[in-house]
Amino acid sequence: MSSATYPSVRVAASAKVRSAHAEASRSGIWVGICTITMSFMAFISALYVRQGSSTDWTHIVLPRILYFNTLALLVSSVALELSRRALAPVHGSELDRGAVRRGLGCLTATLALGLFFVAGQYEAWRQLAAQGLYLATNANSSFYYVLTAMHGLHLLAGIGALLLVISRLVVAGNRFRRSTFEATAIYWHFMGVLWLYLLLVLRTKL
Amino acid sequence: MQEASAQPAHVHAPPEGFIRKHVFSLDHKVIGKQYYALGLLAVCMGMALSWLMRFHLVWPTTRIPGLELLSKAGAPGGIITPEYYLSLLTMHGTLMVFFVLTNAPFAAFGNYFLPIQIGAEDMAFPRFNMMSFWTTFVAFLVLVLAFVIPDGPPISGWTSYAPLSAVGQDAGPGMGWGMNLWGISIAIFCIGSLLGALNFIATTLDLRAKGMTLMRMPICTWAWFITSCIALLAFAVLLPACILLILDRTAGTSFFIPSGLVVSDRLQPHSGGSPLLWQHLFWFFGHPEVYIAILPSMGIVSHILINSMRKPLLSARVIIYSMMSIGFLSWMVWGHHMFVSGMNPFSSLLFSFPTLTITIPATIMTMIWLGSLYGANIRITSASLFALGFISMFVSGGVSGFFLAQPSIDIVLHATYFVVGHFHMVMGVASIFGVFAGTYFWYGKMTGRMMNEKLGQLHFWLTFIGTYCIFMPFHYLGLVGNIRRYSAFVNDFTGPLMPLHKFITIAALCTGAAQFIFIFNLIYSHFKGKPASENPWEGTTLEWSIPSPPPWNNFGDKHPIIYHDPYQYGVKGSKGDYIMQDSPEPSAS
Amino acid sequence: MRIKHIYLAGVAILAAATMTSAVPGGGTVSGKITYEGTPAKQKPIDMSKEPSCAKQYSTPATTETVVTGPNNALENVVVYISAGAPDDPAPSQAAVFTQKGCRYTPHVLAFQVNQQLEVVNDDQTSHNIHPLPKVNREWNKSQPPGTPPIVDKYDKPEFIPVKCNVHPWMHGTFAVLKNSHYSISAEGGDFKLPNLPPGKYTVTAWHESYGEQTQEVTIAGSETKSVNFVFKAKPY
Amino acid sequence: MGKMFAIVLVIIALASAYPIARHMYVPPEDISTHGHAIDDQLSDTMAEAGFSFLGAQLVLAFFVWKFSERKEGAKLKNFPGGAKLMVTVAFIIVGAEVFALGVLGQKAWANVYFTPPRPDALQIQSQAGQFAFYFRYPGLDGKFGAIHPDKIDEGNQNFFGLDPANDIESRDDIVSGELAIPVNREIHLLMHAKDVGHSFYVRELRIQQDYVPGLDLSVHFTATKIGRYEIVCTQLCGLGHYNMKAYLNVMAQDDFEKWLKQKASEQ
Repeated sequence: MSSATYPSVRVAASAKVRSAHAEASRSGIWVGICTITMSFMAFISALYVRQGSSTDWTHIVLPRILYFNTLALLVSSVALELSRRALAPVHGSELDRGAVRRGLGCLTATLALGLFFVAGQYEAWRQLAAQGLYLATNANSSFYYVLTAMHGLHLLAGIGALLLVISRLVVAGNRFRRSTFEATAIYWHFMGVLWLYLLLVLRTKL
Repeated sequence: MQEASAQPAHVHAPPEGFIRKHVFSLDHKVIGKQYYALGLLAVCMGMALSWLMRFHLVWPTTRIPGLELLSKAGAPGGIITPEYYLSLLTMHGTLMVFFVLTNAPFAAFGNYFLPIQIGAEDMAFPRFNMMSFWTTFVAFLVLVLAFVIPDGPPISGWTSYAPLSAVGQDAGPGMGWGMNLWGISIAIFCIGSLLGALNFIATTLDLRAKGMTLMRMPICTWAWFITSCIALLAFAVLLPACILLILDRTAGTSFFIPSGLVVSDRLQPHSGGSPLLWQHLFWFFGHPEVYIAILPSMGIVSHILINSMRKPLLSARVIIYSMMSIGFLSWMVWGHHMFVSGMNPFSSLLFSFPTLTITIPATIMTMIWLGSLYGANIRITSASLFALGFISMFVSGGVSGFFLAQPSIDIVLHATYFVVGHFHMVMGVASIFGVFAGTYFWYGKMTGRMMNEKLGQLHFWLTFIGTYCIFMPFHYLGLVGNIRRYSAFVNDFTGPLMPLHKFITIAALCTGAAQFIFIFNLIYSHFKGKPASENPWEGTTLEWSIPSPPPWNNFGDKHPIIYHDPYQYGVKGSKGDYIMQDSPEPSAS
Repeated sequence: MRIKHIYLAGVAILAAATMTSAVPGGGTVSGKITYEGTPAKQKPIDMSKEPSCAKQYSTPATTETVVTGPNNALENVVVYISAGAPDDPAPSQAAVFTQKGCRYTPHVLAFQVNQQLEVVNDDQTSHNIHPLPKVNREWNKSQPPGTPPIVDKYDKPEFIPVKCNVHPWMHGTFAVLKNSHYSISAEGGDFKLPNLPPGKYTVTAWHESYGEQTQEVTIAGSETKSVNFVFKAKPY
Repeated sequence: MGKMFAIVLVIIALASAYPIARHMYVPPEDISTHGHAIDDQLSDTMAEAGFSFLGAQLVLAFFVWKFSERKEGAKLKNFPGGAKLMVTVAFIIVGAEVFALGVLGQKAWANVYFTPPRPDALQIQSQAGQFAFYFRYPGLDGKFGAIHPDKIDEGNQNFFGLDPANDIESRDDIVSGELAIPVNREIHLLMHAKDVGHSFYVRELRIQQDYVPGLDLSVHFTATKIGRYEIVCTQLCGLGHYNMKAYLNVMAQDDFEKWLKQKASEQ
């Protein structure tokens, strides 16, 4: 990023270098995914142990809106793939306006759907609260709120990353970093997969 | 694993201005030093706390002047109350395990030397790197904040077993806000460590210099790499545990608190929680944490031993594989902390076997170290002395693990001073010895001035003898059945043990005092030490191929190319009995 | 200084028993507290975990939740004017609560809002004092032997159960009252509220196990009205 | 300096081993029927650990003595056999050791945990709370009254939260602050935690078991020697942890019955 400010860097910043950094950010994101998976594993095994060891395990009906949210999230992933295709030829230096426009369109769609998902999750909380199911009402509701909240937080991070990528395309196209975009895409898809898994757990366990 | 072909770009500009240079620096070397400083601060606090505890144990009614100022309720008239003793104990454990044993050998030296040793210019994600330090720092502040709030620090030990830690202030002084701060601090610490570990892994995988294959990485780089893999998963488990604990305390949930508890005459409004759940989550993190503390020191010590033996280890690979298998096994043994905790007795056996199995790689490493000493020409320096001391400590602490790994013996020794002696030696002192060795070895590289050898060796003798005087007797006390975490020994049978306790306390005070020699040496050498050459120890790895201290971008504009395995000692080289990793001259082998 | 504390304690108890307000030669309310039925049996306390305390008793000390005297007298009952009397400023001397032989003396300590409270440890072992108020501020402190007394005050009237976290059998009560017209029924269950200015009063008697009872009484001049309370005792 | 290291290390190693070799610090005499297995296990492990401890330390000292600060350019040798030898030896010796200990340990452990209590074992309920143990005997009807946490009233010695007013079974329950048991009779101790985690540890009995709130655990043991032994809490349970103890009073059968009568009269 500092390449603009520091001349001697351009020398070193060859294509090879960019590839090294692409690799770094790719493995970075995969490592990140490992640790996130691990912590959700911890939450879920806590859920299983808690259920196994307790007599107060009840059943809660998931708000129907969850399924719309799920749909939105899946579609957002598709949109993201499309924009990835569109932006494939785009590199930091030379920008193909049309490609960028197409890519931006899909990206914005992804962003919008992501925001819809978050709003929908919030709505689901409100519906549960309306049924009198709060965080501390019983173990099931506790786990519901905790798991959805954790996933929501991680998704917000993804939205942040999307905003970054978009702003770089819009504001200063030449600062667009393919590696950042790739990483964001991987992360976003992972969020979708993670949510599907969570939904399965919530549905079967709660 | 493809061979990383490229040099990293200058991922950040040369820092300008004090703030960028020394405070919010992106430079892994500055961040490494910051971690080191934080560790040093924490270890001083932790040591002071242990002094207070040891003093109180043997002279319970003697006033400690000035202590009343620290906490009026905790030490009325300068006499430590039972709950304040437990507060000190909790803070000692937390500071030492998290902010010293995790920070110093891993985050501090790792940050400074991992990129250099693989020929990279900085970490893969310098901003993450900076964030990870400052998050850790915030965690530290939050923790020590517990000392100044009226409620005082928590009293449930560094393991914070629920429900004691979960029911809130009814559980006793310090269990209100003090405990909340503990939980928050550890949660933040987890985030910091995760960022750090992620950075280490990505850096090692992708930013290696040309020719730096994985097997050509120095042993300590390997140790840091393996450690970060463990940390990445361990802290990812502790974080959820802390979140659930905080929710139980503040939001009224019941993850860890069962129904029908009456604490301080008050029926607790919870139901159905499982106290064992906390223990499982905590120790699933907690045991790997032990190896997060010790593995980096193993790496550092091997690195230094090889250099001072002037010949390679019998097999570096075996050491690396042993470290890997220890790291792997560390995930299957957490239950050995819970033999008597009401877990299914069959699972106790399941946990006992892998625990005993860990002795095998550990023994292999020890034998490799010992065997390599044979026929060497060991240069005795403060660094190598501490490295040798590490081996001795590791053995002494290791054999006592033999007892505790067996459920049947654990029935007798669990929660006694035997356990305290065991983990202090193997995880505490041993890994601190690694840190000392690393400091004496690398100080010249890090600051441009060598540490004073005479002071260093004096420091070694006092510390080496002192720590044995402190921690060996712990085992004896444990065998008699002296229980740990007691603020006073009121049991009938502890009377005759008091002389031994007095001996330990005096030893602890002296050994602690001896550490001021080290701190003085740190400060003195920084200004008055003799200037360090580029390669004072005639080392072969990349950190010795660049000036001391290294420039902000480590290698300037030259990009090292690696021709050799890391440890070409005892060969005919152009400079002497060694060949640098990046020198094109042919190696003997 | 330990002697001094015991002395102080004595004074305080005495003072509490015959506390006089600003109106000398007023009327007096006096009477006797009794119970009917069979009170719960007071059980011996096993102090074996605290030898330094256990050795102070030839026969094991018993619980004090219901202390009775001859012909059904009921002790440790706090009798006070709950309505009709103005709030009094707190007296200057401290109310002293002593831990001796792993018991609280007095078992029930009555004192006024904002009056200084001193908790003293006369034992050779660490005690922990944990009053469990509902409206006042809660604290929970330990007191190793030889440490200065814990000093505190309460700003709202309340009956506060007090426990020692180290010795589960140690329980007592702080009776924080808003005026100086109170008395704790002594041996024989007698109590006396002297120096009441003429007026209409509500007299309340409070017992830790049997709850409270109230009676209306009107004082004209310097007469002595007799008011008696009878509590229902249950075996369990 | 290298020689000095060797000397210091030898002294430390021998000094550390001395108190063990002289049995200066040992667990108290075992009074249980299962304890001897644990003690044997302990001494076997001690022998093996002691051997490896001394072995490693002395070898370290010897090598440092012999191979440190030799003259410049002294001939460097490698250990005959090299890494392979090390690894195989470590695998064989330690592996065998580990296996042996594992199996033996299993036996000793099984004695305690895998054998159910005899049906005629004397049932006693123990409750751990901050910071004292209390023990309950079922009384004449042989039944324990139900526990109602909301009824707990320590000031009135109702530590278990019994409800004698409505629950007949609880009226004859005998609650005591000491654990009195008849000698040579198996005891089945039911463990109940009132507030937080605690632990039941009697050194002489070779029994240590945590109390886990919300989990009904139990241990069973037979004491073989009359006497008074300390029960201590080994699970950090709060500020009074250090002072949480009670006494195990092992009596002859008839003394025990006398004691029981005496206690019953006090309830």
